[in-house]
Amino acid sequence: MNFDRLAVYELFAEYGGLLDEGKYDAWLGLFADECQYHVVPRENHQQGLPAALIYCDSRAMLEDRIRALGEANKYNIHTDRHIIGLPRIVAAAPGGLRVEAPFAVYQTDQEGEARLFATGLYRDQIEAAGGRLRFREKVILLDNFAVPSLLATPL
Amino acid sequence: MNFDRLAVYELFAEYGGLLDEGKYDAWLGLFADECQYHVVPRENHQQGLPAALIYCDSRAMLEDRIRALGEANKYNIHTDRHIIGLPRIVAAAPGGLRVEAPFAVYQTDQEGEARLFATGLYRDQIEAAGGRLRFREKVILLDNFAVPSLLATPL
Amino acid sequence: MNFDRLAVYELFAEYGGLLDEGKYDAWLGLFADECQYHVVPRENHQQGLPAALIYCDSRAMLEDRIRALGEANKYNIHTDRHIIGLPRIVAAAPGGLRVEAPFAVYQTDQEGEARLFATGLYRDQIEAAGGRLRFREKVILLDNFAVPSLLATPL
Amino acid sequence: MVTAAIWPALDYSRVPYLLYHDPDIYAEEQRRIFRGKVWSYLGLDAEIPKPGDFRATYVGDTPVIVNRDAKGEVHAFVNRCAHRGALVRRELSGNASNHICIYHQWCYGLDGGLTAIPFRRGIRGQGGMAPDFDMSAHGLRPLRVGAVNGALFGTLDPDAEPLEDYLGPPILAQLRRLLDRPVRVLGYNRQRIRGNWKLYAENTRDNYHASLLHEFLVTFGLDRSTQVGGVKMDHRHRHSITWAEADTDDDIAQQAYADAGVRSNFLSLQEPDLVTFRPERADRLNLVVTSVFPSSVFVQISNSLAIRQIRPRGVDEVEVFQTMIGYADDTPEMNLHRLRQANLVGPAGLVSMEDGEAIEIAHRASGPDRDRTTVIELGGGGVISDRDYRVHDVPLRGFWSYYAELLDIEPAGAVR
Amino acid sequence: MVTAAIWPALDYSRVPYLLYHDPDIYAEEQRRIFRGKVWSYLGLDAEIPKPGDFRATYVGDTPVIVNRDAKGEVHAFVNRCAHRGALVRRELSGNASNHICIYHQWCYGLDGGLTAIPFRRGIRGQGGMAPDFDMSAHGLRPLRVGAVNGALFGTLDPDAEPLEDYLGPPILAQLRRLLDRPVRVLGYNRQRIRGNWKLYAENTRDNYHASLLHEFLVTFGLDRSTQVGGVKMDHRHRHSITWAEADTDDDIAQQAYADAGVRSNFLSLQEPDLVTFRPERADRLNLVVTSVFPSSVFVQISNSLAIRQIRPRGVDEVEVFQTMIGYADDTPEMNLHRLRQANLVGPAGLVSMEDGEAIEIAHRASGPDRDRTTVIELGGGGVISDRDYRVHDVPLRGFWSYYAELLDIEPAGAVR
Amino acid sequence: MVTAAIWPALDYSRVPYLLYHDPDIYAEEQRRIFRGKVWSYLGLDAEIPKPGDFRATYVGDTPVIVNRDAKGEVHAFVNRCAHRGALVRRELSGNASNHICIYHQWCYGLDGGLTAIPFRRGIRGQGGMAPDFDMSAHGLRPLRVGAVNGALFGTLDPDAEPLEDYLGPPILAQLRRLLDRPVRVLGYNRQRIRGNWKLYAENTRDNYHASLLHEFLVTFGLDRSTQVGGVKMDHRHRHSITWAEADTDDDIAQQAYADAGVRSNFLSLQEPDLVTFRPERADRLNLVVTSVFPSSVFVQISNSLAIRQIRPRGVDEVEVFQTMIGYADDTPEMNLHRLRQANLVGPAGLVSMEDGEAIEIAHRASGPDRDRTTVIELGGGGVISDRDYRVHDVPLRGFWSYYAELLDIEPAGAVR
Ligand code: FES
Ligand code: FES
Ligand code: FES
Ligand SMILES: [Fe+3]
Ligand SMILES: [Fe+3]
Ligand SMILES: [Fe+3]
Repeated sequence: MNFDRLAVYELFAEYGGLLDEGKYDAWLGLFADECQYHVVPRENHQQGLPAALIYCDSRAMLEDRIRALGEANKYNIHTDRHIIGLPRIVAAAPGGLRVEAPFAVYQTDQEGEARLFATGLYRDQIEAAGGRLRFREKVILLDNFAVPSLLATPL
Repeated sequence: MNFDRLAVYELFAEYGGLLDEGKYDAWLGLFADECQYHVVPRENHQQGLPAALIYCDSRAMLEDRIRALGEANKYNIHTDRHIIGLPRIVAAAPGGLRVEAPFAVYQTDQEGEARLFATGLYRDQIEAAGGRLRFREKVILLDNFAVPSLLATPL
Repeated sequence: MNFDRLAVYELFAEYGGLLDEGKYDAWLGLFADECQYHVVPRENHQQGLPAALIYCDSRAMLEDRIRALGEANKYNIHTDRHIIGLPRIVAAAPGGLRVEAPFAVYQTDQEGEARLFATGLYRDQIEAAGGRLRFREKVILLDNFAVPSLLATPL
Repeated sequence: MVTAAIWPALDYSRVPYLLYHDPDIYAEEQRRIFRGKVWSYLGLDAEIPKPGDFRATYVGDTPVIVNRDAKGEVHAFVNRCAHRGALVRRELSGNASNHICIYHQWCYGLDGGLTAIPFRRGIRGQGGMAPDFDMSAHGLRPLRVGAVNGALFGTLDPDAEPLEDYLGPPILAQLRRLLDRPVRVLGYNRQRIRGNWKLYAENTRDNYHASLLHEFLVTFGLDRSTQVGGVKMDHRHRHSITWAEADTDDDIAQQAYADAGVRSNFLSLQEPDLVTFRPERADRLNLVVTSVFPSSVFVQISNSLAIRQIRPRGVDEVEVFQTMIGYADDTPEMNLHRLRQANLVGPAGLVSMEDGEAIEIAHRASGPDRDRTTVIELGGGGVISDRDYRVHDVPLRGFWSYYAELLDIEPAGAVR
Repeated sequence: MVTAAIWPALDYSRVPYLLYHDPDIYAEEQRRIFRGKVWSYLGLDAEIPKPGDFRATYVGDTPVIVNRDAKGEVHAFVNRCAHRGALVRRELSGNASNHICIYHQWCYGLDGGLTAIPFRRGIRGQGGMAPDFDMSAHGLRPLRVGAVNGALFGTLDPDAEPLEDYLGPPILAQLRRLLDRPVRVLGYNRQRIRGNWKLYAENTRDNYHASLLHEFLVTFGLDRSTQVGGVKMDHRHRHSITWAEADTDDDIAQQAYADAGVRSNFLSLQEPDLVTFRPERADRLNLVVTSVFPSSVFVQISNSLAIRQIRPRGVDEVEVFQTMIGYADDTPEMNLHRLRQANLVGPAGLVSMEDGEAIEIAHRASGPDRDRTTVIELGGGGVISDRDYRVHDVPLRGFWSYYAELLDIEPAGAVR
Repeated sequence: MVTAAIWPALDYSRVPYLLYHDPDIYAEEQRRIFRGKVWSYLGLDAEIPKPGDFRATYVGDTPVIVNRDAKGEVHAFVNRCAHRGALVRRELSGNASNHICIYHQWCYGLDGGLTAIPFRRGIRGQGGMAPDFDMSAHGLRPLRVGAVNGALFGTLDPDAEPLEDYLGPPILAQLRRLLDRPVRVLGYNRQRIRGNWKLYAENTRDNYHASLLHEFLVTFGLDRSTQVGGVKMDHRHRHSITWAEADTDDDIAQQAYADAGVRSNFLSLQEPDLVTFRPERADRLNLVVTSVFPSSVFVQISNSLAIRQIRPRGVDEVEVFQTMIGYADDTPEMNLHRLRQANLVGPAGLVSMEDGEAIEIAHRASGPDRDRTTVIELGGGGVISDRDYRVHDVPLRGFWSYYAELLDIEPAGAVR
């Protein structure tokens, strides 16, 4: 287990680090070829409602969104900073893990003012293939679903 | 030591995860049969004053409080989110560890607005028994002792 | 690698813990004899400008600052709390590591009110010597470079 | 206090920035508009199907409860205890047979009436309320409730005109079109924008900004100003319907955008489903935004259906609360299609995230000098009327004309 | 500005929500009440036992220092430098022989007098203060200080009536009872509630809410409205004492609560010490809450003893600062007992946490329409008087009657 | 509104705390001072060397763009779209051939003129702006720009006196001295202080506080009030130059501080470079702080060179925006020396961090009673004039005298 756990830690450290550097293509590399990425307001999760803020049920949709972000969308110019708590391995299945990790994301505007932007829980499926770990599914439970300003760059 | 440290990390990950899910009974399972749980305002700690915000010098009192929370008390409806920093093993005695970990807790209200609720330091005694780690004593040094709104769910 | 990574984790845990306790001399002990410590506003970093908020290109300057803090400077009375995310080992060279870790620092005033004080990224050079790890260079990229109130105690 | 003298132009083509930034004006708006004779969207029948079902909502910044009583009738009332003003119902939604305030446990029925006061007669015959205390005079402040095809509206003014008159034929027709079969709620999303609520109300009426601000629309060929479309209003011009028809401009689109110097390099998506319009009706409408004064918006963008409440949160912040809906009889495929197209709207919406930014930068930059004004004359100034083209912002003047009327600051000789 | 016309009822049984939300009224309160002729609790002799001991506190929102001089005398003064207004003493507590402002190091004695100005005569005979500068006219603004059994009070009004007259016999008697032997400070706790300070002042006077809001009291059999108890006030009804006696209602308690439809299924604790009352005096009083106008509260709940300062922090927030005390001669067992029963009070208190929530939801829901009012008539309206039963809120009207007097907004023909 | 009656002393030696805390006064200051006839520092030529280079800055709290056009000319204008008030340029700096607002893509030239409106003529001849819409009347609000040796200033008042007259000979001389050769920008730092902007403006003019508040200066022998130094002002006394010469007091320093009872135990640093002054000119000046009314400050402390903008952020907060500079021809050694001495200034500055604290505690403690005043009479009261000694705060009275003039609240018989 030790190796696994440290590899999981490293995976989350990379996940946050790459996002905060804006290296979205490298970040996409942390996802499996077949993957899902959803940002779900806790409000909907609690009421059993399916709608999400971001709903990507294929890698294609996730890549489309990243592309749109670069090619078409305009949003507040900012810096993200992810603080991810210790991941918790909820279940270990052959070839995969169910892992949860709490997170807080801060955004700093162009004039250097920071604010808490998001808190929540990553609920992930991680697959081990070719000696490395990648996200097969990432469901982001967003605690503060009254989104401050807008949600552009990935959580 | 490696195993120990990773087991300690896992213990804290579970501690925060269970609280944030509101699984208080499972959370009680992380404490030893003989345990203490205290939330101490830094103000009192610094002045050497004994009064605490929550003072449970037995497992019975801790269980009483959890029960009261469910049966009798009313408080702001909210979601907790614990972000716990890397635990630091301060001392290792046979059958036990002294561990410290910094934490930040965010609360999100029903309408999805988050705020920083608490920051502080866990100062814990952890005992290893039957191959697993449990808290024998948890002293929570509360930095922001001017408690926002009220303190109901455990830190 | 495992040992390294856990030792790195422990180093950062100590780094934050010692600062939050105000044990600045012990904290200095985490730096190599030849070391650098810089706090750089992200604004300057992005524009390729050299000026820093704190610029210590020698251990002597770092010690001078810590001494001045105790002997000469006056600043807001407060408590620091560092929450440091999982460190990410960016490169491993013989006898040294390049490590990055995101951080958030909260400050609590004397009346127990907390606020987010700083977020950013540690970009460090760590050397392994005599069986222990120490910082040879620590560059602190400050996201919220519009510094709240003032910056006295080290980040 | 603000007066009619504030308007530099009689046709509401100039709006002084003061109106977006003055706290006293905000208080007046809450009193004269939101707590006045307007009708506000409260929720859907489908959200409270069973007796005892309730949901918390807002009218302006006033907290309101909507619920269904035992007889199946819908009631709405202000969520403030008649005793000492506490929020009576703290949960956002649920099912209950009455509403009990936690402070002293005064109990209210599903019609908002006060039904019980603990120890009303005291103990041992001592204390409690005076015998002549009139329970019936201390219920929760009621709203009048009306509905259009299951969309619930409420007003705090007992003398407000009937809902159907308030909405008028064109709006009614559009709501009935959108809600022509039983709906299913897919979920909610919320966005807190640091700007005055009226900047958002204008945005939803602003036909001009869509394809210019939301580049995604043009970049990925979802919607263009060159499509056949326009705006329809009620006779008071307080409400507005922005509409457009699919695939009606392939001839001229690219040229027009090129002329305007606006980038329109139609990229394509790996997953085209995101922008594929699946007609659900005889008409070709693929974009319909129905704005009901002051703060309700009904939206169809392709197959993404939503209802928005504009919730003012003080003069400097607004929450956009959006309910995503589909139809009860949607096939699993259509349901998935809607969940995917939900990516288009909301705080993370590929064709809506820009609004949050636009409103925040407008609020910020307009704050400092408040005697300066906006310019609203796309489609020309003068008399306010429907248009069958898309490059205009006429409905904004309609909004302001009715706003001025309710705040009693209409300039003499106003052109409407 | 607010006027006497604001009161809809002459007996203060209706309070307009405006009074909890208007910033100008807040400023008036600070000026006419807190910086006026009232006496405010400042701290305990036991907190500054030695010469040079000081503590920072507040009177309303004005920062104040209390200290003991070399002669052992206690002084209090506003913590604002006479030079350019900086906080002179930044630490919350400590021991010092004088107070030096960091900005320009002006130095003040323990009596608040200005004792030294650096470079007062300049350097090389150039600069510094004018020779005729009157040091004695530039001390720290002093408070008059009074004490009751070691509880220190202060007022900023030199013409305020004497402390003992201000408190009156019943309050004096209770303070002397609570402080009948040397106290030991066990610690402090603080709670920041997002509500107006007066909502908290009312809460401490509200006999009616206790067993209804704080279910723990009833659930675990600690306190019930059915016990023998009541309220006592000073002759101006500005202060109030809520009292109750232990074990005086076993006969009727359950029945009464059942009738009132209030749950009272007495659960039991694994650690009964938390709710076990250990009598410390001849009387059977197990609950005494003494509220001194405007913002001081002395509390005995079972064996948990505390003193609270209500600290306004603007119109929308209040801090409750609580000092937990025991007696110098407490046995180790009693000391442990008090530390355990401290679980009952404060921000995490099992019988107090609800107050924070009740006040916040009252502040939130009452904000929007401010012309509406509360209802205060448990125990009936009309003349304000002591009661020997518990189901009433009479002392709230006492609070408002004196509040109106100090703000000079008493209605003609007010019933008090 | 505030009137001349507010001044208790005719020589501005007493300032009522109200002026630091009243939001209406803040609004007046923005209108009458910052958007009035003063000149504000905008930036440096060296920051926008190439055509198309732009930077975002502020005049008071009004967002402003400074850029260089194709002809190399510098223009400045308010960063607020003439259409509906959005921030036109969102980036802080960059290079562009025009400025396009994201909301509806209105396009402005580098001179601030409106150059293009998308779909101005509509589509298919429908919609767009009325034909008679005057583009030239809807540019970005321009500032007049002036410069002193590459330091750019701007004013929003077309009738403001010329920059050189505004500054006056002594200030001009100092700016020309500081900027006597091409500068290189080393970087920026920002500090958000929870205090009114005028507390900072006073601080930079306060000769008295330096060696008393900033103990580092004395402890490590960097600067002392005993050095030869003083203050010079323009003829209106609105600006001020605080100056001191190095190593001119070794004789008396220690004694004087000992007499004043101020600690001056000269410690030494392991890295003396931090406090080593390397003369760069014939003069011996090692400290020059030039404060230009209302909010620009040019600073030389040893070899650390900086320019500060005081940016008000509402009545209760100020940002100090500081540009660290060196000279284009600095040797690598001198460059390193400046980077090291940058440790002295800014939010973490060893001789400046205290200012943030001093201002915050002054703002906090002065808030509660606003009818009380500061005392400004170091160096005596009466007529305002230059001084050739350091223990005084005369320039503060100069600041207030011009402040009163611009706010039109000068007392009759004011002494200036
Ligand atoms: S406030 Fe609702 S019952 Fe008293
Ligand atoms: S402000 Fe206190 S000494 Fe100047
Ligand atoms: S607001 Fe700038 S283009 Fe419309
Ligand atoms: Fe839009
Ligand atoms: Fe209570
Ligand atoms: Fe200074």
